[in-house]
Amino acid sequence: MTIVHNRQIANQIFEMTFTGELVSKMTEPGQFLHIRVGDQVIPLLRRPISICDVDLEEKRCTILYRAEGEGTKLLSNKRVGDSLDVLGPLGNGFPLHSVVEGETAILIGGGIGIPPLYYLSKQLVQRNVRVKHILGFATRKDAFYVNKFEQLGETAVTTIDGSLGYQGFVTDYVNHENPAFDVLFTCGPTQMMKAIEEQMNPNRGYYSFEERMGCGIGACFACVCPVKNDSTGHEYRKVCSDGPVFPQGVIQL
Amino acid sequence: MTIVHNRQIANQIFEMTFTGELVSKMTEPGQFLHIRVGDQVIPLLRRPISICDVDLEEKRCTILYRAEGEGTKLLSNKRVGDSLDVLGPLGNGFPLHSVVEGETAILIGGGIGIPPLYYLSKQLVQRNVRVKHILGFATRKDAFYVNKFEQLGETAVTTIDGSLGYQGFVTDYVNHENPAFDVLFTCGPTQMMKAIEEQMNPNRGYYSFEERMGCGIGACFACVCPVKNDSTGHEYRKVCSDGPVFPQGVIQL
Amino acid sequence: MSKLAIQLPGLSMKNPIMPASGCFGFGREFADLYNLNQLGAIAIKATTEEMRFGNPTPRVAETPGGMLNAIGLQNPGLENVINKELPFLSEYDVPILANIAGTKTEDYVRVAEQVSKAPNVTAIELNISCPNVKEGGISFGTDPNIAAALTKAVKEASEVPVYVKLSPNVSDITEIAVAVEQAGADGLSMINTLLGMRIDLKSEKPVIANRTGGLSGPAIKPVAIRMIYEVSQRVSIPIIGMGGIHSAEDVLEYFLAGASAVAVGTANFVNPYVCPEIIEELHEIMSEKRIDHISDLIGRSWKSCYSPSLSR
Amino acid sequence: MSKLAIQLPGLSMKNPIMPASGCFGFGREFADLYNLNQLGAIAIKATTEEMRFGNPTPRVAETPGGMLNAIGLQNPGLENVINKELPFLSEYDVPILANIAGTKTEDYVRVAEQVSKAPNVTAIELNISCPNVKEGGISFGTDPNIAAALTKAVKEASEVPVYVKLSPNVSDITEIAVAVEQAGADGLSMINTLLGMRIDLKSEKPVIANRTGGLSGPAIKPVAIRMIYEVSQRVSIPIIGMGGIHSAEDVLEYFLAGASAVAVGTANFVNPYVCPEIIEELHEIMSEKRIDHISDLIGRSWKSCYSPSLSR
Ligand SMILES: Cc1cc2nc3c(=O)[nH]c(=O)nc-3n(C[C@H](O)[C@H](O)[C@H](O)COP(=O)(O)OP(=O)(O)OC[C@H]3O[C@@H](n4cnc5c(N)ncnc54)[C@H](O)[C@@H]3O)c2cc1C
Ligand SMILES: Cc1cc2nc3c(=O)[nH]c(=O)nc-3n(C[C@H](O)[C@H](O)[C@H](O)COP(=O)(O)OP(=O)(O)OC[C@H]3O[C@@H](n4cnc5c(N)ncnc54)[C@H](O)[C@@H]3O)c2cc1C
Ligand SMILES: Cc1cc2nc3c(=O)[nH]c(=O)nc-3n(C[C@H](O)[C@H](O)[C@H](O)COP(=O)(O)O)c2cc1C
Ligand SMILES: Cc1cc2nc3c(=O)[nH]c(=O)nc-3n(C[C@H](O)[C@H](O)[C@H](O)COP(=O)(O)O)c2cc1C
Ligand code: FES
Ligand code: FES
Repeated sequence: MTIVHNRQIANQIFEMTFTGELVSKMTEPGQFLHIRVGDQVIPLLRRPISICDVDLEEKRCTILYRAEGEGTKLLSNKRVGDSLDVLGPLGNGFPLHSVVEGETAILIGGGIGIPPLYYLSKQLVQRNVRVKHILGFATRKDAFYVNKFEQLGETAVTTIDGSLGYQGFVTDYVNHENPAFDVLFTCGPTQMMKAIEEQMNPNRGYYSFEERMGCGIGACFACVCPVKNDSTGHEYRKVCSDGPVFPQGVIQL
Repeated sequence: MTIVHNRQIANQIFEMTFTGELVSKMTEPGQFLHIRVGDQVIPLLRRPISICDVDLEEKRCTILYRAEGEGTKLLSNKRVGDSLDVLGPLGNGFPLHSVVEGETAILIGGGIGIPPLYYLSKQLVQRNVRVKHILGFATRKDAFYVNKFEQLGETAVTTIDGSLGYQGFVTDYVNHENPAFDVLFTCGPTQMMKAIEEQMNPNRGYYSFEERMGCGIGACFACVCPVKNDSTGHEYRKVCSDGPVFPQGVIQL
Repeated sequence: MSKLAIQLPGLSMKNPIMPASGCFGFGREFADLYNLNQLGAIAIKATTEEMRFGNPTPRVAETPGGMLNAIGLQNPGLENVINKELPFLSEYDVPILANIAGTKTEDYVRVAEQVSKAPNVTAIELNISCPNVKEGGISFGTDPNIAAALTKAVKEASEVPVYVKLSPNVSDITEIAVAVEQAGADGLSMINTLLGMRIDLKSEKPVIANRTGGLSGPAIKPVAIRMIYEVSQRVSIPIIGMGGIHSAEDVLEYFLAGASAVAVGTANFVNPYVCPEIIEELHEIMSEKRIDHISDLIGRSWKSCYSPSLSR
Repeated sequence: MSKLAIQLPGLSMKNPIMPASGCFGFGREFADLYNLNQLGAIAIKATTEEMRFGNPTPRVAETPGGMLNAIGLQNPGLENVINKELPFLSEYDVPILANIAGTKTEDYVRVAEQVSKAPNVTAIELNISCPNVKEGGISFGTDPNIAAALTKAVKEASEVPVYVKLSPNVSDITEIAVAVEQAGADGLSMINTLLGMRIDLKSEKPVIANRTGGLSGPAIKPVAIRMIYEVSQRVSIPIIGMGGIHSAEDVLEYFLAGASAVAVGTANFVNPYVCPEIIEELHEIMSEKRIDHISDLIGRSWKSCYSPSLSR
């Protein structure tokens, strides 16, 4: 893959677009890419990053990432024209068929959990699903893609310090506004998703999980999480290959 | 230091020029630089590379290196404008005062031992010392800087396969031509320098040594070599801080 | 092809490259990426008698030039391995090295007995060195007498040759190696991971939930090379070498040190195609350097009489 | 300043950073680069009774994220150290940790006796773990009884506190640590290098003339952290931590694991200004994270009752 652009769009948040044949396989929102950030064995492991947007015709894929640790910082130093070693698309994304034309999907994202919801929202809109977005950030400086989401549908923004939109967490907003919806799609910190589940307890809900990964393809058992209400104590799912998106009730939040 | 250019000039051989304040200290031919080739801890150690040419006014230094191993290959990927982490100049170079105006210095270099002789030759010529060069390469493809040396003085080239200049080793040439000289300066494989010493047994001779280094400044005892005819068995010199250039008879070749 | 073929007890290998246990699952995921028939052998994930869930997450952490893992021997259990995983692999013409683990000698014996009967299991890798299981496991790997007794028991139970996988976390690995050779081991696997830890500066706690984990990857290669160099001079059974192999050149270094075959672990996470790529690279190097057969290189760093071939 | 000051037996340190033994010579070269008074302490190169030439070259080799060395304890000998090297260092207001080595107990005892009388030697670092000397050396580091006996003998001979420098090449480092503590050690230095090897593909021989060498650098940090985490919970004497420290963050990780001070070795070769740079960085972090004193962090990864401060 060849990098087309790589620029900062918010506090620590970068937007990178790259192009290559592999992009034609990136049709499912919520899937992720396993990216090698350097040429050497430091950093050794790939970084899992969600697909944020895809232009299938131009064979371009966009990702958003927070340059915080060693690997993502290296990623932020890449220049236009550099090649990028990408494995994927991996895992199972948000099931588009879980919602039908005319229904309302609510998409709730927190911080760097927001990117996969953008590609999801675009595809839902294409299928004539009504979308509502609730996007939670720490502060105005951390916010990104708000306009882009607004172009797709109703968008509420919350910030912890109130510097943009509603003051509080996304859950405070939900508590207060009690928005109507048919299906829930969410991605963000586990604490957030747990609170959302308890509060909204949807019939149809899909949650995107994060876990530290080794292989990213299901072979190493690094990314397992226990199944909800499992009496045997043995049941698990792999975030990388069974997820990262799981339906309501499968994983212990 | 900022890289001004970095280009291939012969088989595996690169010429790099960089600029920076440090250059003003690089006045002694035969000294070396300890260069960090990457930003990460792989490769961990610095690489010792000789000063090949210096423009004190423009604060530019040129080095020639063979991109063979991991570190020198990384060096060859650096681009114009990149910064370079350089420690030095280090060690003790060729003593210019060992030869006076009107005398003849013979400079014999083998392969990647040739670079420091260029800066030496330039300075000798400035002091009105007559210089003769004998440069040994494997083949024509490996040869570099022949014209540049020719501009400074009489220059003989030898190649093992005879594809350029005299066919054979520099020692074969010396054997055959028996060139007259007052002082010998040499840098190259130890085998070559050993043969030269035995053959020419000069009154005044200076040899530049290579040894694997840790610190490059004399602190770690990595680069020691035993002293010639030492009866105690304890005597040594450090190539990095006592050398890399030693007078005739000090080091066991 | 034949320049790379290696015959070891139970392992008739097209080439000396196998994925290392625990880094390849039971092959299914990689079978989607390339034809497993290219591999010299496959070392499957450690199998225990009962299904195990393993340790809590996070189970992996990155370190300079390496990684820590504390999977905790998660596996579907002997029955599932025999009925589901091994039959899948039997579609391929590749010998299987079944890595087995347990808590007590009897556990090991039962697993060895059963798994060695599977038609495509041609050898057992006795994991006496897993650092991530609290009971048993590690002590089997540090005491020569206990290691020897276990080896003997498993040898008696197994219908196929037994390779003992040694722990590097010991004062003198040659002592253990000699003890298990005398107890009947058909080969050795070296090395398992070094015990390590990383602490997260934010939480002020170990990154890995299990606290300590096994260090693998390029960082440990010099330790593995040293141990194989030492052990191969002391035993006459073959050694499967592993630890940080990422390239064909790494493979050659292992052979020169004294290995007769190698396993590639962590590198599969960095590049899932690494095994077939190394095999291809090896073929090229064999011709380039005009090496007659890769087995010519075994132990050549310490064997005194030889003509250097790699430098040609 | 006082946020970083650390008081350890014999070592009254302005800050917890010292260069590690063998990576700083006797300080002369670095004194040309910066003012040594900035350092918390200095661990000097191992001193033996007689002058030693050490091993043949090559003595160093690079490995992924680390390096191997087999200097072989080259040093100018006790007399020169006392008469030439230590007087040079006495110009500075920095406590000196004198690393001592030998072949037999008596060697160690004589060196300890003499060197501990030097006015600026405020503590001894008993090197029972050098992997690069054939006789003695290493076996002192692997047997708890021998280690304890040596510690006792040196303690009796020394006029200053004694830190025992432990080898990581052991099955159970806590056992040795506890043994030397009971024998009277005032502190521990952990860790010395891991034994490793690299083989050159051209010559087909070990890169290092001595064949094996000691592995240092970032690659070994996870092993050191794990060992300090384990040992600090078992002993009550302070630990000087080392292995791959390159940054102030590495220092914090060592403190959280259980170290009370740290030594920086290999990093001095990568960046000769690394020690003063780390010290400055530490000052900044202390204020940034509002840590009252760096000693608050000691062992916090395993101490159960605390309020995390680094995440503030
Ligand atoms: C399915 C999935 C999708 C993701 N999508 C995105 C995205 O679109 N944008 C984005 O910025 N981040 C995303 N993340 C999180 C991202 O993977 C981590 O932030 C990133 O790996 C951290 O790497 P680093 O080099 O910054 O940190 P380091 O601290 O250097 O990382 C060290 C190791 O820990 C792992 N690690 C650290 N934090 C996390 C984490 N939160 N989750 C998983 N592994 C972690 C790294 O992968 C690496 O192996 C996603 C994670 C998962 C599992
Ligand atoms: C005083 C001095 C001056 C030198 N001047 C030049 C020069 O002007 N141009 C040039 O091309 N080369 C020069 N060399 C040799 C150069 O240092 C090595 O070729 C280079 O370090 C190899 O690095 P690598 O990354 O290619 O190899 P790698 O194999 O990756 O190196 C691994 C390690 O071995 C060391 N090493 C490998 N070969 C040598 C060697 N021949 N000498 C010393 N250390 C070595 C490296 O520094 C590194 O620490 C000089 C060496 C010395 C000692
Ligand atoms: C994630 C992971 C899981 C592992 N699981 C096992 C295992 O189940 N049994 C075993 O014997 N070794 C296991 N190992 C050790 C490897 O087989 C191998 O010995 C070690 O990782 C060194 O090789 P490498 O550096 O190429 O990874 C595991 C290693 C990793 C990284
Ligand atoms: C070149 C070199 C020489 C060393 N010499 C000694 C020594 O004389 N005595 C000693 O106790 N440790 C010696 N060591 C070990 C270091 O003091 C330190 O314990 C080890 O290198 C780990 O730290 P590091 O990774 O920061 O280098 C030496 C290390 C290196 C790299
Ligand atoms: S990351 Fe390896 S199984 Fe999921
Ligand atoms: S390289 Fe350290 S003393 Fe010369």
